[in-house]
Order: sequence, then structure tokens, then C-alpha cells
Amino acid sequence: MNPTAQAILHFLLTWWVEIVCGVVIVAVLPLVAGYVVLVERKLMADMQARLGPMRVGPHGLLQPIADAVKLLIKEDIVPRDADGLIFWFAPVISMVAAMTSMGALAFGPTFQVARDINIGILFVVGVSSLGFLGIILGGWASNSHYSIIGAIRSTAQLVSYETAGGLAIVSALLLSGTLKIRAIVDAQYDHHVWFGFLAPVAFFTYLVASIAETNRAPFDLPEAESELVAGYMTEYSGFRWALYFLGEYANMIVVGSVATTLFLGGWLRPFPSVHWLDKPLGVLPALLIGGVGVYSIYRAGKQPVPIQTWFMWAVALACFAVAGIFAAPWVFAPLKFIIPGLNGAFWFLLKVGAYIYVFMWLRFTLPRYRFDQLMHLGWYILIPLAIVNVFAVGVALLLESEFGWNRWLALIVTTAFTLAIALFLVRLHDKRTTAGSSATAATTDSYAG
Amino acid sequence: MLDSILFYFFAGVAVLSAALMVTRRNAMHCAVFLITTLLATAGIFLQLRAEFLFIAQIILYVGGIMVLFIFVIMLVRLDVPIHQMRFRLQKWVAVFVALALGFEITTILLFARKLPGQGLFIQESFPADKLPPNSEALAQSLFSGYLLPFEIASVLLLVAMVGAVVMAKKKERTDES
Amino acid sequence: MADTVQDNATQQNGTLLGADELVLNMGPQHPSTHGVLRVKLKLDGERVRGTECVIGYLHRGVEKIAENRSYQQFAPYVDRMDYVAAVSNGLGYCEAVEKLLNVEAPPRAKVIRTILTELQRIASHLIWLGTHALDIGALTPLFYCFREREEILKIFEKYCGARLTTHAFRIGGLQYESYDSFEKDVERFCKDFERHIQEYVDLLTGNSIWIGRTRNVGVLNAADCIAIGASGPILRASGVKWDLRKAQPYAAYDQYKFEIPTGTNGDTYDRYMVRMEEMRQSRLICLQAIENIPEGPILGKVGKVLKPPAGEIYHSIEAPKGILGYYIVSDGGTQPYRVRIRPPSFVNLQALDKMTRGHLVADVVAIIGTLDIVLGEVDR
Amino acid sequence: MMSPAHYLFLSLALFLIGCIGVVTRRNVIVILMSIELILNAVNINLVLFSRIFGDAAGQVFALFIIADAAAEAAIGLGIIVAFFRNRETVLADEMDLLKW
Repeated sequence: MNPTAQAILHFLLTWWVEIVCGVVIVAVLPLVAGYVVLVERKLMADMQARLGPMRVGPHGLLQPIADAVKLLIKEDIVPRDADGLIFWFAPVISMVAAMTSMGALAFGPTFQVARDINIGILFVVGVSSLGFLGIILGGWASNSHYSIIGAIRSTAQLVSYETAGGLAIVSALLLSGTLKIRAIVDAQYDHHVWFGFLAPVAFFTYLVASIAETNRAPFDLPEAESELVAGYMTEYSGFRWALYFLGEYANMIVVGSVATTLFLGGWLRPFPSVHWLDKPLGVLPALLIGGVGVYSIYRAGKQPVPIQTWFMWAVALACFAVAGIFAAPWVFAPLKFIIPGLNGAFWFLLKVGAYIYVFMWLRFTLPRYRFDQLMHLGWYILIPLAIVNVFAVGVALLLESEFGWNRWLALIVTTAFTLAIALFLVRLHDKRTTAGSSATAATTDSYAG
Repeated sequence: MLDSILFYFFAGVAVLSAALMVTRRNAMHCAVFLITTLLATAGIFLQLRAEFLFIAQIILYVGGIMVLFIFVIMLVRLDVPIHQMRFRLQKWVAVFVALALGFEITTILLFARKLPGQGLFIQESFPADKLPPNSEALAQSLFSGYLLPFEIASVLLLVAMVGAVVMAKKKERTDES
Repeated sequence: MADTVQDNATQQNGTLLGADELVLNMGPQHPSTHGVLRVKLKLDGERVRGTECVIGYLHRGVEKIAENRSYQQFAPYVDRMDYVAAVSNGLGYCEAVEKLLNVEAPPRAKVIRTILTELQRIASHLIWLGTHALDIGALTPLFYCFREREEILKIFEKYCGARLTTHAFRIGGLQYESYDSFEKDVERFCKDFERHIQEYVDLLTGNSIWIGRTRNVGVLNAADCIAIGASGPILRASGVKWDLRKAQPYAAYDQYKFEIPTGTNGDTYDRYMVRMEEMRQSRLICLQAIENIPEGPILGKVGKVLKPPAGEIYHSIEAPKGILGYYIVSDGGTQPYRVRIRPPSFVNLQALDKMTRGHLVADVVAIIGTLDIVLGEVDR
Repeated sequence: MMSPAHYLFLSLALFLIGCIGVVTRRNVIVILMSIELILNAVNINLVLFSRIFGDAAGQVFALFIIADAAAEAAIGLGIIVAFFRNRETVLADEMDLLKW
């Protein structure tokens, strides 16, 4: 065999795990993003006393596939004197940024594309911050007035909330002491507590910053329908628009995974160190998915069209198959070794799902911030709070290591100190807006400058 | 084998996009090509086992400075027709001088070892596996050996921030109703 | 259209940075202008320097049509003006013509008319709340409001067969007797409505983002209101306690006890509170009214062919949007010589320029929402 | 491991392209970008020798260069924005305020 083929074979042999994981992520992501969209529409409908997509497939289960096909077929309109090269390239940037940052994430103790990079979390945050390059270039390239304003607004928002998010991550990293993702989760196992409880203010700041970073819920101003039609996405249609849309949802999953790894104990099951819970919580995933299968059989009978009943039966079978995989290691011993990987992935995805559920929940209930209020909240309240929190966690760790305070006592004292500062900031903010109650809200006009 | 493939890929991308950056007329295209060069050099840093610098380059350079450039290019509408691109002698003089400089340095690099006695001695490179973990080593020397420059750099950044804000601030309109 | 092309031309080569006056078109085709209203915003950066409304896209010449229709034939046209509160339009017109004929509608007709008008007021306010909240970004209230409005439309449909443009009233009284479960339906609606209003209050009233977006936005004080002639919730929100149902009682309003809610500093939040309170008051009126609907005929002594004596009258009622006035001139024939309608939305729309000055683009959307204008009524 | 000469040639090439960019381009923003390119070329050298000697000092210095590049870009663009506001031009050879 000639040397190049030999070298390629060697390369494949050493890296096949990473390549497989990578391919799985790239293939599964559009599907997962599609079904996250379906879940969001169903949840929104449920909260608004209506049914949501019901027509395509039973209970709208095939809706994402229908959406994907529609977007592929739709015509790609390029505005007249748009900047060809950048117009095509911008959505690709935001999609690629989201996907590469997913490469470093660990979806379970075993499932990780890039094994223990030394700068794990920093890599994820850094590459996902490339995403908003795609947004600003997209806004500029489509050469329409609305999209330029949308692009400038969304970039200003992303830049300011990324600082707050970064500082919140710093205070969590203080607790874990390392950047490696797997080491962070192990640190949470050693501390026998999730960092979300140890540094609640950091968790809350990161939650707010991540919502703003993915342009969602009360901060979804750049594409506020009522004013700027669709912000930087106005001129995009068909497949390019789908890329942006996918990029947004992939970003949401990335942000959810970072929060879960840092604050919600990654793939640790709820009470990791309580050993008598091992068996019940171990079997729980299999039971849950089996339950879903039984429910879909129950629904299969009620479908109006026979084809839908068949489809519901297929869904039921799929659920039972997955439940079988989860239950198999408990049944016969030799498969014992895959339990941590499988259950870990289950708990991780459950927590990411819960985190994204909070995103959606906020989207349906809260009205939208005005742009200057949004920037004001970011710069005057969130960033100072994050800085003070980094300082407070540092002091807490110092108190605990040098003066031998109990860890919990130190953290409670410092969190109280941070919350006092937060209250002061909020009151300062309220006094300022009510004081400036003249006809024009005397806020900094960040855009006009 | 993998190393050389990666190196030639990154080097090729870097040089090509740098050349394109210098020649493009539309400033936004220049910015995009500069971003590709920066990402390629970040790849080179990674190959030289400097991963903290790799991520610092991505976050600071591409995520920070280039966004600043793109913002200014967007605000300063440049599509005012640039008609003055007439042929100027200056361009060719510059290219010639650069090539002369390049030739000069390549001769030094290539023939250094051959000159007796005082050639450019390039030491055998440090074994890869005994390298300390990168970000820890960087932090170690940054906060112990180079603490003072670190503080000065932060002051420098503060001054730059204040200067930029003051300069770019629009004079508050007097008729602000 | 020439000037706008010129406006945009100057704006094109002005760079974003050095732009002096940027003219942004919130064109007739815009998701938040409640119909075909075009607003030309003169912007300095993001701050609004001035607005100019361009209307007339929905002009159908209703008043000219009235001149060659008989009095009864013109009644359905009136519903098409404020298509969101058709019943109140009908009430206004019928009472105006009855005044012309100086005929009095029988007491039973008056009470049923009052109940239907108050239900229509609640339905109109529900549409306002839903779309206003949607413009400011809250997606959910819209569906709750439309769920309640559906109940009201069911009652209308059972009563007169139509949901939106009902043509429920006739000159001189009513056409249809109230169907047998009328009282029960209205009572069931009013009982549920108490709980539903609480849902809106939970969603919006205490919400700090909602307060942030509405407090001190689009302030219109009492003097400006009166100068512009604004009426309805906008007038009452700036502190003027003026409601025709109390000032010049018509139909059966004098028989019922209800308060007139007023605000203090006339901003969007006060208008929101005033309209929410008005919905509660309307509910109380309906409850009091269905206790005793008097027996008796439902149509007064009005002949088939109406030839009112020559003369003119002006009669106004309190429509959900404000004072809706009818000025009818008759020359003794079967067709009115002239019908002039004073729509509240048209008058209230004038306040848009004064209210939006100095605000941001996002506020313009909130202000258009709080004005609660319907373009069918503005353009007639 | 690629021999250090390769990296030196790469940084030399980038440095030369940067110099050509600074000298020939008329648009001040592109000149600033070429300066960023030159700083980047220098960074490659620093990181190379930090890798050869196994000492992190080179990378620390590269970090300082990035910080300095950020400050320089902020100030440079601030000047350009201020200049553009009252001269409506960004081309280097039209910035001849001293010529009367």
C-alpha cells in the first residue's frame, strides 16, 4: 500500500471516534432544530388556548420535515444590487460558527467530538461569538435600509450582552478552577452540588445574557416584526433564510449546553453522590421513553386518517426501541459499561431541554424591550452585576480557603452582598427613568452617536 | 504528514486572503478577507501548540476589532464612487521596494548556516510532549513575570476606550426637543 | 407621490452617519398600523422628529352614497365604518333618525339595545388590547382576548344572524325579538369575563417590561386633548371626566349605575388602565340590564316609508373609540339630503404627531396601538 | 514538526503584503487593516520562537500585541469617524488639512 493511503488509513484509525461524533452532530442538528421549532410552536399554542400545527402528520409531527422541504424549494431572492459574495456567505458563517462551537461540547461523559481541549468552555464561547459576524455581514450585504438598522442593532446588543455572559462564565470557572468541560462536571461531582446553587447570581446573569445573545424573547428586538419587519433577515428567503434560522436554534442549543455544563451539573443525574438512588434513577430514562411509546399507541387509535395511525404506531415502536436500548444494560450485565454514557447523555439533554423550555416560556409571556431600555439594562445593570459577582465569588473562595469559613456560609454572605448591590443598581435605574419623565425618555441614544 | 498538510493549508489561505485584502476595491471585501487571514493565522497558532492565543485571536481580533472595522465601514458609506484609482507610479515603487526587502531577508534565512561562525543558529525545537499545559503556563508567566506590563496594558486599553468614545461622539444637537 | 421620491433621493446619498433628516415610511402595508394607514416618520437617528399620516386608502364615499339611499337602506352601510364596533354605529344612526322623526323607541327595545352596545364595547376593547399587546411584543394576550370576543360574537350571531357587521337595529326599535336563552348567555359571559379580565391583569398590568414600554409614552394632557377634540378613553385618560353615557344619556343608560374611569397623566399606561376599567363597567351594566328587561313591543310607530319633516339634527353617542356623531339634513323626501358622520378615530388620529414627537420608532408603534384607530372609520 | 524556516517565510510574506497594503492603498481604513496584518505577522514569529524555546514569554508578548492592536484600532477608527464627519472623505491623499 502506498504511503499516502497508509497515512490516510492511520489518520482515520486514530480519529474515527471524533469523526463519527462530528458527522452525527452535523447530520442530527437540522433535525433536532426542526423538532425544537415544532415543540416551540406546540408550547406556544398550548399557552394560548389553541392547538398549534396539527395538519402535517399526527399532531403535526411531520411539520418540521414539511418546513424543511418548503424552504428548500422556495426561490432564493437576491436583492438587486446586493453584495453577491457576502450575501451568500453571511448565513453560512452564522451556521458554521454554531456547529463548530458544538464540536467542543460534551453531550455525555463519552460523547464529545473534540476530546478534552485544554480551553473547552472558552473555545465554545469564542467560536459562537463569531456567529454575529454572519448577522452583521448579512444585514450589510442585503443593502436595504431596514436590514442595515436591524444588523447594527443586533450587533450592538450581542456585543454588550456577550460581555455580561462572559463575566458570568468567569465566576462559574472560579468555582471549577479549570476550562476543560469534563473537568468542570467532575468538579461539580466532587463539590456534591451544582454550581447553579453555589453562584445563583452568576447563573441568573448568564440566563439573561444568553437570551439576549440568541436574539430571543424579550430581547428579540433586531427582528421585531412590528418595526423593522425582520431585521437583518428581511431580504433572505428560501434556503439562506433557513440557514439563519438553523443558526439561531443551534446557538440556542449551544448556549443551553454551556449553561448546563457550567451551572446545572452537565451529565450528572440529580443526586449524583446518593448511591441508593442509582437503580431507580438509572432505570428512569427507559421508563419515561417507554411511557411516551404507550401514550402514542393510545393516541394511534384516535387518529382520523389510517396513514396517521400507522405513523403513530411507528413512533411508538421507535420509542420502545430507544427504551429497550436504555433498559438493556440493566437486564444483562456485560453491557454495564455503556450505562454512564447513555444515562449521562439522557440527563444532559433533559437539562438542556429544560433550559430551552425557559427560553420559550419567556418568549410567550413577556412583551419586548425597547432598544435603549435593552442597552440600558445590559450596560447599567447586568455588566456591573456580573463584575461584582466575579469579585464576590473570588472573595468567597478566599474566605473559604484562607479563613476556613464553611463554603456555604461564605457564598451566602457574598451572594447577599451582590444582591444588595443589584438592588441599589435597580433603584438607581428606576430613579433615573422616573426622574427623566419628560416627554422624551432621557436615555443614552446609543444608536444615533 | 498531517502537520505539513495543515501548515500548507493555513499558510496558503493566509497569504492568498492577505493578497486579496490588499487589492480589493470594496472595503467590506477587504474586511472579510482580513478576517479569513486572521482565522488562518489562528490555525497556525494552534499548530504551534499555543491554543490560548488561538482562542484569544478569535475572540479579540475577529470578534472584537474586526467588528469595529465593519461597524465603521457600515457607518461611513464608502460606495461613494472611488474614481480616483488612476494609475500611479507610487504603487509599483512600493511593490519593488517590498520585493527587494523580501529578497534580502530570504538570503539571510537561507544562507545563514553556511556563513562560517556567526550564522543564524536555530536551536533544536523543544520536545512537544514535555511542553507545559498552555493556558496554565501562559497565566503563570503573565501574572508573575509580566504583571507590570499587564497593568500598563489595561491602562492603555482604558485610555484608548475613553479616547475613542470622546472622538466619535456626535456633538449633542442643540435643538434636542 | 412626487415629494416622497424626492425625500428618499436626498436620503439615499446622505450617509447614515451624516444623515440630517431620514424619512422612514411606515407604509400602508405594515404589520402594526391597524389597517391601511401610512405614516411618514421624519427621523433623526432613532428619534422621531415629526410624523405625517397619509390616509384615504380605505375611502368608500359612504356619505355620498347616503344621499341616494333611503333611511332604512343606509343603515347597513353604517356598520361598515367602524367594522370592529358595528352595533354602536347602528345605534347612533337609528337614534339620530328617530330624533329626526321625533319617535321614541319602546323601553324593551332600549334595554336590549343597551345590552348589545355594551357587549360590543367589550368586544372592541378586547381587539384593542390584543393587537396593542401584540405590537409591544406580548404574544399571548391576543389569543385570550379573541377567545372572549368569540363568546360575544356567538351571542350576536344567535340574536341577529351576523357576527361582525350585524345591522341589529332598525329605525324605531328592533327587528328581532331576543331569543329565549339571551339572558342566560349574557349572564354566563359576564360571570366568566370577571375571571378572564384577571388573566389579562396578571399578564400585563404588573409586568415591568409592559410598564417600561407604556409609562410616559405618548403623553397627551387634557388641554391638548380638548384642543384636538380627542374623545373617549384618550380624553378620559388625561383626566377629563366626560362620557356621553352620563353627560347626555341615551338609550337606557340613565337607568343603570356605573362609574366613568379616568386617568391622571394621559400616557399609554393610563389609557390601558382606563379601557380595562371600562370593560369592567360595561360588564356591570350588562348584569344590571338583564335583571329586568321590560315586556312590550320592540318596534315603535314607524311606517314602512319614512319621510321625516324637512330639517336637520345632530345626535352623538359614546362609541368604544370616542364620540360618534351623526348630522343628518332631510329635505322632506325619503332620502336624506346630507349625512355627515363625526368618527372618533379620525379626530383622535390628529394627536399622533404631537404624541410621537421625541420618541423612538418602537414607541410610534405603541402609540398607534393606544390611539385604537380603525381605518374604516377614519377614511369612511 | 515543520521546520521553523517555513513559519519565518510565512510571517515574512504576510509582513511584506501588509507593507504593500499600507503604502499603496488610498483608503485609510484599509491602511489600518494592513497595519493589523503586519502586527499579525509579528505575532506568528513570537509564537514560533516561544514554541521553539518552550517558554511562554513569547505568547505573553503576543497577547500584549493583540491588546495594543485593539487600542490602536479603536483610536484609529475614532479619528476616521471624526474626520469623516466634517470632511466627508476617507481617502488618505485628501487629508491635506495643512495645505491652504
